[in-house]
Amino acid sequence: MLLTLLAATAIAIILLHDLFASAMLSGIFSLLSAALFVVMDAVDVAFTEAAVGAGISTVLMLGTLALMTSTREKAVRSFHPLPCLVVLLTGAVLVYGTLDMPRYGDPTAVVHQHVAPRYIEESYQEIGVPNMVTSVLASYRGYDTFGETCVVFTAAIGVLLLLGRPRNHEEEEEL
Amino acid sequence: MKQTMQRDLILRVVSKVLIPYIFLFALYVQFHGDYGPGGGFQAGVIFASGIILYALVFGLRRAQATFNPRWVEIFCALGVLLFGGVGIWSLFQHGNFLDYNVLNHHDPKHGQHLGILLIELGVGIAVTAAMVSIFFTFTGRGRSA
Amino acid sequence: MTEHLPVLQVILPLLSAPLCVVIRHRGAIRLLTLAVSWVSLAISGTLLAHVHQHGPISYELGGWAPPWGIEYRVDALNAYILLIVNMIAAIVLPYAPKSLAREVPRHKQHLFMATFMLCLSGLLGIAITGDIFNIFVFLEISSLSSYVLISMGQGRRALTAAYQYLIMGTIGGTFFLIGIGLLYMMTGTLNIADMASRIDEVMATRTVMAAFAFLTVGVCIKLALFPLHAWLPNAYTFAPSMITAFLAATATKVSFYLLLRILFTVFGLHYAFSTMHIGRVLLPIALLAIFIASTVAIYQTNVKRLLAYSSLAQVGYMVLGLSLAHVTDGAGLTAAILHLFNHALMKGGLFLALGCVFFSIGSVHLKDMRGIGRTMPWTMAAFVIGGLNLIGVPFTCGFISKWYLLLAALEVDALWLAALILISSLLAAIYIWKVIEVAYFQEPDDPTRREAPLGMLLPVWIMMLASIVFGFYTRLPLGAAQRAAEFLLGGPA
Amino acid sequence: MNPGLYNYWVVVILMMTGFYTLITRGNLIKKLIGLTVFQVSVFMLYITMGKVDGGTAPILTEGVEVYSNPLPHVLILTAIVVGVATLAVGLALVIRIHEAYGTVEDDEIQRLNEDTP
Repeated sequence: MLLTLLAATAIAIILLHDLFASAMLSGIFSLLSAALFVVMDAVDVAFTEAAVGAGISTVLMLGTLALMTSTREKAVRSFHPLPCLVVLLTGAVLVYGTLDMPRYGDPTAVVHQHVAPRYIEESYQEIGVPNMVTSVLASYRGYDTFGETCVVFTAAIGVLLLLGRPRNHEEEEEL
Repeated sequence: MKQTMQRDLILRVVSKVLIPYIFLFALYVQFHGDYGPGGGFQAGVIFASGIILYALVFGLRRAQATFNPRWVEIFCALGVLLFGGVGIWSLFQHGNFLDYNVLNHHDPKHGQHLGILLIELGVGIAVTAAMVSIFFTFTGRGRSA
Repeated sequence: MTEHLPVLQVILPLLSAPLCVVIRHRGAIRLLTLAVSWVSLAISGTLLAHVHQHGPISYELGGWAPPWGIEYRVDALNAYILLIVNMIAAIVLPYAPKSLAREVPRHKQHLFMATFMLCLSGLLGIAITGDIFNIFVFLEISSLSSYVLISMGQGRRALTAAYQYLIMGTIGGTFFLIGIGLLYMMTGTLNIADMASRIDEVMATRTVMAAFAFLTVGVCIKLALFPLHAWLPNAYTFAPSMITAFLAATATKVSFYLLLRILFTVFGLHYAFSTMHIGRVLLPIALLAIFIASTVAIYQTNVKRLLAYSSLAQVGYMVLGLSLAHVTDGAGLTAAILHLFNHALMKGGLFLALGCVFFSIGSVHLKDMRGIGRTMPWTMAAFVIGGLNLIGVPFTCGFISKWYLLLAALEVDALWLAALILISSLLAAIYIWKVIEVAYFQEPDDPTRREAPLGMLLPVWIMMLASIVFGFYTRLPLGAAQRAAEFLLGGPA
Repeated sequence: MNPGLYNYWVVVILMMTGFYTLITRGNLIKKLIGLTVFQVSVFMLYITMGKVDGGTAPILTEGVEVYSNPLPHVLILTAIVVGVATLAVGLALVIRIHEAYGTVEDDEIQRLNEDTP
């Protein structure tokens, strides 16, 4: 059911030419996928996706659209043979790849056997935090999280570099 | 759009009541991440959305008077430095980078708690500041252009 | 502290970025970044020496043993890559102040330097880590910062170039992420060494094949391998001079390293070359890249764009060496790895020289460069040396890598291939000659133009002299490249 | 046909709709929207593989024995952050492009670029 709604939203995004509507729909897409994440037990991810995808991303999109002179996409030739081929090929490779995948929810899949059991069984003794996602995020793979913080930092100073203006008096004094 | 929002009395009153609770909720998410879903990143986003709501309702100028962009920029850097600092600290405690066990010599678990608390705080500060800074820069562009 | 060198290698430049934002003072930032880059260079030198003497180093981040925690793993290959990246950064940074003063607004310079340091640490982080998801994180740090750095170039076309790179780069990154997901699904681990030992069991599955395809294509986008190269010429043409020099000398090198790592360490020589026939796929692509890019380069009037196309051709040479890995006993791979180092030197130096030209005459178009061989003798002399390197004239380091490539071609009795390599060098000679002809054999428009300042010339000449020195004393880079190739082919590190 | 793969196939279709929007559309903002859809669908691929039948969210609770795999969740938390960072930089670039060219349509920008070499 959720998946069908998601597919409908995604296709509506392709068909629409109004950018405001597309931006809102992409927010809805994020929100729906957050619901799907809850169904698949990923509560932390769902929380983040809802806050980021439906919240921050949408605010940024709308903020950008507010600065545009036109918020309608130009009607363009709808069929592009080469990109279509690329998309079909990529999709075909992916579907081909799924054929040998373990079944959805299979508890005997390799993913659940090798590294993950330690996080589930021993993280409480080793770290003392009931939320395993927090213990993996902050401790076992804390360095990834450090990298992630740096990515956010990069984006912040990148946006400042691109859009920031000199804050006149303060800057002039310094020079 | 912004002008009408700033004149709307109901919006202003409701936001005034709501914003402290958003901040409170952000703090809850920040420090409750050990037990339920949440953590520094989510808390940062929520805290930032409180500030963004303030800016939307009361205007960018007033928001920037309270949260000076220059300081927001510095806080973002400080958040990253706090995270990295925990790592450096564990180096000085003869552990590997980001090894929290060595932060408390009596009980490694306490060390883990302390380490996680500090780095989540670092993430929270950096993310709040980054999101607010990005929002300020985006909307500030519209003003002066 | 010595056992922590692997992590300090990345952490020092990474933490210097937020420090730049806090400090803001330009002079202090200059000192800080210079100091960090030199310390970083010293660290990578130590690491390489240590690896050659004692074998690979493993460092457990957070004190968690792999595969549960993230591991830094330094071996003969990535120690060599780290050294290249650090060396270029240490030479480019002294060049930065003068060049930036001309090309980037003053109030943005502290942010610019912070972004540069992030880009550097992102590249180092990709090279050093032994965890495949950690690669993705640092890949995104370096990509995101390079989009921003490129957009800071002159004129509005820098913006579209950066946007184009952002789209292509993110597609590459997302493909890489899909590939990681598929591999994780089949092996249950993210640690590269652990993955390599567990992948044999599931090697025959279609999921691993799909993962192979996604990882390879994702990296090839980053590498700008023909026909996925569209972002590169614009990005290099419109970026600020020092950024072009830095990225041209390091970013594609790190991507190439990533390709080697995935093909040889994760999947293994046998799977990549005998099952997936990657050699047979890459050989024609490499040749096409060399010939098409070199031919297009001949028709360029913007010298920066000309060199950008030449970079595409050089990527072709590296991939050519790689594609011969399974048939030659290390010669092809050695040539490719050696060329990483040599090309970093020559192309970095050439783009830096162009930065000097831009500093003095405000343009890098052929029509504006008439006669500058006389007004800017030092810059153009350096350019000529770089050009000779590109062509592969004897007694330059460019010759050494071409020579090994020829040896590899002859080893498999592919005379036609050797002939094609020689012919392609002639194409390089044509486009270099075009620049030399304009610079030396035409009358200067404005004879009063001055040479670039010493602070900019010195880094250029350091690179060019190094490229000649390593043309004679080949033992050092060649030895390291051979060790790395042996390591990839399964020998001792 | 293996019914356990149905979820993956829908995810692939979602990914490809995003990818299609990303590479065929000429509007720079629409491209970024497509990118978002593409990335979110990749996140779904990860979360799908982490699900265990009968499992619950990986937060230690009394009386619960089976948990879903927390590792994909952690990876995707990082990937979400990377995604929004890319989006922010992309949109900032779009704003600058709009200021410089007066349009965000790819073909018009190309035409303007050709006029001024």
